[in-house]
Amino acid sequence: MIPAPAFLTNPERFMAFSRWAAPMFGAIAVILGLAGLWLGWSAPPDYQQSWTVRILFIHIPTAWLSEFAYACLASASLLSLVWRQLLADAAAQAAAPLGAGFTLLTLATGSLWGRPEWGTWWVWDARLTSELILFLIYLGYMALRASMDDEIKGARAAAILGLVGALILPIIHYSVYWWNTLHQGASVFRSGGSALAPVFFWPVILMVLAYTSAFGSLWLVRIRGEVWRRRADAAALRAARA
Amino acid sequence: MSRFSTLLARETALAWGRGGGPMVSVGFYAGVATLLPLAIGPEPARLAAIAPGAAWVALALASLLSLDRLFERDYEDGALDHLTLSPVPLELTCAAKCFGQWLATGAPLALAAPVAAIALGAPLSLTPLILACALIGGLAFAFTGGIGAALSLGARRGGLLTAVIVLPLFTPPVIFGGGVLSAFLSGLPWTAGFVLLCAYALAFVALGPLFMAAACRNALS
Amino acid sequence: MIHLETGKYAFYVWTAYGVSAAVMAVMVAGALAHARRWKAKFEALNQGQVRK
Amino acid sequence: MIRSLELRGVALSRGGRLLFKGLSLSLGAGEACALTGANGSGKTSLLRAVAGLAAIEAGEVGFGGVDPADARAGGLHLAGHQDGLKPARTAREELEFWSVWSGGDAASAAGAAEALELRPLLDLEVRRLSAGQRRRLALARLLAAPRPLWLLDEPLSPLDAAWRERFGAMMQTHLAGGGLILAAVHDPLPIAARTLEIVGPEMGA
Repeated sequence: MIPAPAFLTNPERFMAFSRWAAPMFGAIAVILGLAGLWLGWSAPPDYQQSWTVRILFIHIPTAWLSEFAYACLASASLLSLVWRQLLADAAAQAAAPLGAGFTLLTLATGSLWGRPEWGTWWVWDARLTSELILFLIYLGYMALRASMDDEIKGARAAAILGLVGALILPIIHYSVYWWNTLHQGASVFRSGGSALAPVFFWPVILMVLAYTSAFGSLWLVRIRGEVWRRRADAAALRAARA
Repeated sequence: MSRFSTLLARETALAWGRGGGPMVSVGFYAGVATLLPLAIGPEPARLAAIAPGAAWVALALASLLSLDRLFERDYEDGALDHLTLSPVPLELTCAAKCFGQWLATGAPLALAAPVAAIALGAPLSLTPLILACALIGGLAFAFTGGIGAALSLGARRGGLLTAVIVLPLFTPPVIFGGGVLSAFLSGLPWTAGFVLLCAYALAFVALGPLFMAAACRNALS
Repeated sequence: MIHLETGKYAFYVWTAYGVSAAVMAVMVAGALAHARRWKAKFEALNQGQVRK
Repeated sequence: MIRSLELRGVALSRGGRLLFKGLSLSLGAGEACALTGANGSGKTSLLRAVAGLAAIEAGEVGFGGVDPADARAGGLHLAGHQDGLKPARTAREELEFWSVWSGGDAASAAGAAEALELRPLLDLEVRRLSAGQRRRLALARLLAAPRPLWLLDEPLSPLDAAWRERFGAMMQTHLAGGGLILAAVHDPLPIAARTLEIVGPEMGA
């Protein structure tokens, strides 16, 4: 077995750990979020981007999280597939809806950010397009989970799909950027942070940390839900046979 | 090696289905290509602009549709058990299935692609290129689609689920193929895109069967 | 101090924050409800041993 | 070349539910064993576990020193309820494919067809055959490509009395040649065989 810390491999220890860890991460998220927003909003309006930079405070973190959540999903899938960790399967299943949620948020805030500049609600910009395809991957993962009756087979099939997604994601990113340079020239987002005035550097960092710990908290809560679901299924089986 | 060639012959024959397989796929392809002008309007100028791209997307959809019986038939009637209990590794068997699928329906679709493109207004000069792209792209669609078909074994609504799983895997070949065709028409260099399309197809000819075999073993257990 | 007036882009900024707050709220509520529902279901099935 | 089959303390579950545990069996060359037990008790799952298609929960499946992967690649036949024959293809096409695929060839396929009196049916499409004829076509695969271990799942059910007798004789010759048979059955096998009953989750040590 891999020498992982006990709370990662043993459901009992994980439930005890997450009982206090989930609210803790939630609190951290709120504190950092408020600090980030307060810092970001008290800075003088950045003249070039005027006010839309304030949307970036809530766009950049979700864009990062949509990828990070998939990385968590894929590594949990690998753990569940190779080392048959039940907890890892619960973690992968729990990460999918959150990742999809953050991807949706990225798309929404991205189009709102660009709207004043583009004049339209959606532009087939390289980053937004690959976010959209990432959303389709989350959808495919959740659809596969939802339509497999046998839990155990469904878990392994989803783990395999999780790994296929991890393999294809960088290829999709590359091909979308290649497609973008072919058809449109420069992308709308001038390579994210670098065009950001230094005064906004810290607020963005704080917001990214806040959102990441929010994800951590939500993920733990959802994994607890998945553990309870598996325990309920086991109890139902026992009751059926008793 | 005789086992593999016998298997490939069987898979191709099954996918060919006495002409039924390609007929259905090409029929669907022609159907989609016919719907487009009905929806967009017959003006040649407007149609010609989207002709190569539309022909390419319709090819991807047609390849997708001819996939759902790739593993399901053998899974349901028990043949997959016997195909697994053999010295030929399951990965190779899955590759043979996808290859047979490509030969029986991918190739005829590739022949139909130039016809559809020209019907929609693409210039005749595009024919050799779209034929080559359709052949290589068909290979990519078959081997990525095979992953979706294997993963959705034993699932409800298998065919539709395969499509939802597989469409993200189709985006790179759709991008590369579409890019090659539009670059060719506007006189830009198109070889880079074509090489990328070939690289993608070969990558999944190599990697796809690994995922398919794992998915089949999971479905059989 | 905090500059709340956001000029002509006020609509987009506030909509973005509103949408974000709403979606985050749904995600938090969904996660909590999911955990609570299955815990209750487990305890109902298990009556006896109530585990943390 | 499989000389024996050992099951030690095998436990098997399906869909999260424990079927049985602690099941042990040792089968030598030339021996047959009949697996009995209620429907759904796990007979088919055990055959699939021995064939390596299903994973076992605990215990061990040994093939007398032969590496299990090699044993399962070419050393055993699994004849299940489903015969895996394609209705639209002719009996000849199917038999010859499965014969070559399992290690035989066209000649051995013809020999097997002869032994099971399938010659007149070979040019018919499989969907035109009766259940008994389809089962004989599936069993012909066992003769077309000789493999030591036969895992049979209710092999005789669709056969009539005469054919049960004749297939019994074929099983006898298989055993005489040093083969092994593990068959899940409801009614007794037409040959001498030990029996192993799968009672349920509480069986075993």
